Amino acid sequence: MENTKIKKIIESLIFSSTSPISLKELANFFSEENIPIKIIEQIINEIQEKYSETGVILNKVSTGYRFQVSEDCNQWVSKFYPEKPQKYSRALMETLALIIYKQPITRTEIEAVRGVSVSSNIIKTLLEREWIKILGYKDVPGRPAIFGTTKEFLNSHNLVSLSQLPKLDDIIELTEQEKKQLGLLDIEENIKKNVNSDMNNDEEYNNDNIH
Amino acid sequence: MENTKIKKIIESLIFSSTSPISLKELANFFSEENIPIKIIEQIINEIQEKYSETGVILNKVSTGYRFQVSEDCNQWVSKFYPEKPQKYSRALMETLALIIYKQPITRTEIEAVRGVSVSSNIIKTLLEREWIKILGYKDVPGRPAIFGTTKEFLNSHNLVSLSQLPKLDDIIELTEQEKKQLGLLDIEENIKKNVNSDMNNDEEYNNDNIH
Amino acid sequence: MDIKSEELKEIEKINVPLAYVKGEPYLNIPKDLYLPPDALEVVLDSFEGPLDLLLYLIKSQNFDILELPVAKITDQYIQYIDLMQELKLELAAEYMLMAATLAEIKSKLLLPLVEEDSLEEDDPRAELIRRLQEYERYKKASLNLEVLPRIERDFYLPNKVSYKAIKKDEVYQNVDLEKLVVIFHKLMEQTKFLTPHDVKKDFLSVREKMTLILNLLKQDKFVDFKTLLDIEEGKSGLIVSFLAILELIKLTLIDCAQANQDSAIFIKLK
Repeated sequence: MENTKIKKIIESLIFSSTSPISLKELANFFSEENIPIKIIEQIINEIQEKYSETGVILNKVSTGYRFQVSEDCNQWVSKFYPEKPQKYSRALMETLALIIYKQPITRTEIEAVRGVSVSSNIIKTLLEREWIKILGYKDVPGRPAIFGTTKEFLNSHNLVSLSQLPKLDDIIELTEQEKKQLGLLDIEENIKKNVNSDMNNDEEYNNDNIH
Repeated sequence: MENTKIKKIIESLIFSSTSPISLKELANFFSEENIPIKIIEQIINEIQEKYSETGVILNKVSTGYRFQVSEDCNQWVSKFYPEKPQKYSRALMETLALIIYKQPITRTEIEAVRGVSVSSNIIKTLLEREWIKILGYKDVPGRPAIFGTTKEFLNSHNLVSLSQLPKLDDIIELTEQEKKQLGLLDIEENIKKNVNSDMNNDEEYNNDNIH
Repeated sequence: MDIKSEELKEIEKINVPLAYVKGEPYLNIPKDLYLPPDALEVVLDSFEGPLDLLLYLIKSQNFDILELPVAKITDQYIQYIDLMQELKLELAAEYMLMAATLAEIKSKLLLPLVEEDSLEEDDPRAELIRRLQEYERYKKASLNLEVLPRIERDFYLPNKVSYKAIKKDEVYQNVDLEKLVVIFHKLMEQTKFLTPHDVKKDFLSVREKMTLILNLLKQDKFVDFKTLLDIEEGKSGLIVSFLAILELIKLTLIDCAQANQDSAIFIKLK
C-alpha cells in the first residue's frame, strides 16, 4: 500500500474515533497489509507536520493520538459555543488533588486530610467524569473503595503521564526521619509507583489491599 | 484578520461542532470582525480543496458544512470498528439443531417438532451460510426438500465429524438417580437456567429474524 | 493561560475577597467580626472546613504555621464559631470538633512544660501543625490543578467525524454447539418426541452417514452399494453405513436395485 493511502486512512481513523488511537492499535490494524510500525510512526509524524498550521493539530496523549483544536483557535471555538464549561468547586478540586497525589486512597483518608466530610456528589461527579475510578476495596471493616486516577483524567488535561503534574510543594523542610514519621515518604512512594505503572501502560494499581 | 487565520478558525469550528455549520452561522460569528460572507465562502472553497486529498473531506449537507470520512476510507474505518457479534435467534438455533440431529429432515418435519412454521428466512440464511444444503427431495406429494448439514458447517465449527458434537446421549439416557450420582443434574440445572435466561433476554420464541 | 496564573496568584495572596456584599468586596473578616448575615453564609461557604478556616486565620495575620499562636487563633476561631451559631447557620460538626481541639491544646499549653523547645514531640500543637501543613500542601496542589489546561474549558477536541459504515465480507459467527444440544434436547422433551428407542449410541453417526450417502448419490446417478461401504471404517463403521442405507430406504429417499441375485446392488436417489 502506498504511503499516501496509509496516511489518508490513518487520518480518517483518528478523525472518526471518539477516543485516542495508539500506535499499537494502528500497527495491529495494518498488520494484514504488512506495514511495519516504523512506517506508521513516520506517517504519523508527517500528519503532525501537515496539520501543524491548521485549525486542528495531531496530539499525543496517554492513550494514543488524537486531533485537537489548535492552541490559537481554542478561544474562538469557546466563543462559538455559548454554553460555559462546568466549574468545579474547591471541595471537588481538593478531593481530586488528594486522589492524584495520594492514590490509592480511600474516602476516609481524604476526609482525614481535609478535615471535613467528602460529599458523595463529589465522588460521583469525579467517577462520572471518569477522572477517577475505584481501584478496589480495602480489606478493612466496611470495605471502603480505594480511588485512583484514570487515563481519561490525563487525556482531559493534555497530559501523557502523572509525572508531568506540578510537584507537591515541599513547604516544610523535614528530615527523612520526620517525613517517615509523618507518612510523607509514602506519598512520594505512591506517586512514584503510580507514575511508573502508568508509564508501563498498566491497567490497575497493584496493592496488597486491593482485591 | 488574515485569511489564513480565518481559515484555521473555520476549520476548528466545523471540526468541533456536533452538527453541520451553515455559511450564515459563520457569517454571524465573524460579523464583529467585519468579514464579508464572500470571503467566508471563498475560504470554505479553499478548505474543501485543501482536504480533497485527505482522509476526511468537507461536505455540504442541507444544514451546512461538515467533515466526513472520505469515500475511499469508509471501508477502512468500517473495518476498524468491529461489528457487534451476531446473535442467533432461538428459532434459527432450533431449526439448525433439528437439521443436525435428525438429518435428513424436511421442513415439515422440523415444523412438526417445533410446533410452529419455519420461516423461509431461516432456511435461506442457513443455506446461504452453507451450513445446510438440500440433499434431495422426498418422494411424497409436494416433493419437499430434504436438508442436511454440510462439510462447511463442520469446518467452520472446527469439527471433523458430527460425532464430535457434544453428546446428547449422556444427558438423556441416564436415569435421574444415575444423573444425580454423576452430578449431572446440577449441570442440567445450570444449562436449563442458561437456556431460560437466554429465552428471557433473547428474542421471542417465534421471532424468526436473525439480526 | 496568563489570566489563570494571575488568578492563582491572587488566591495564594489570600487577599482575595471572601465575599462581595452589595458589590463591596470583603477582604478580611472584620476585627469585630461583624458581617451581614447573608454574607457570612457566603464566607462560610468559601472555607473548605475548619483546617481551611484556621489556615486563613493564620495567614491573614502573617503568622508562621510552625509558630502556631494557639491562644490568639483559638480565640478568633471560637469567636467566629460563636457568631455563626448566633446567626443560626448550620455548622458542620467538624468546626465544633476543631474548636474543642484548639481549646484542649490551649489548656495544655497553659500547663508548665518541663522543656520549652518549640516543636518537641510532646508539643500539644504538633499534630495540629502537621495537619495544617499537610492540608496546605494539597490545597496548593488543587490550585495548581485549576490552572492546568482542561478539556472543554481551555482546549477542545474535534467532534467525531462521521463515516459511512460499509458492510464487511460477512464472517459468520459460529453457533454455540453446547447450546445446540440443549436446545435439541428441550425440543424433544417438549414434543414428547423422545423415546428411548430414538436415541441410540450410533444415533448421530447413522444420521451423518445418511447425509453422506445422499451427497454421494447426488453426484453420481447410480452407485454401487459396495462403494458405500468402507472397509477402513471397521465393523462398527460398516454397520453404521448399512443402517444408514436401510434407514434411507425406509424413508423412501433412495431406491435399491439388483438385476439378479448375484449381481451388484445399485443405489440411486429416488
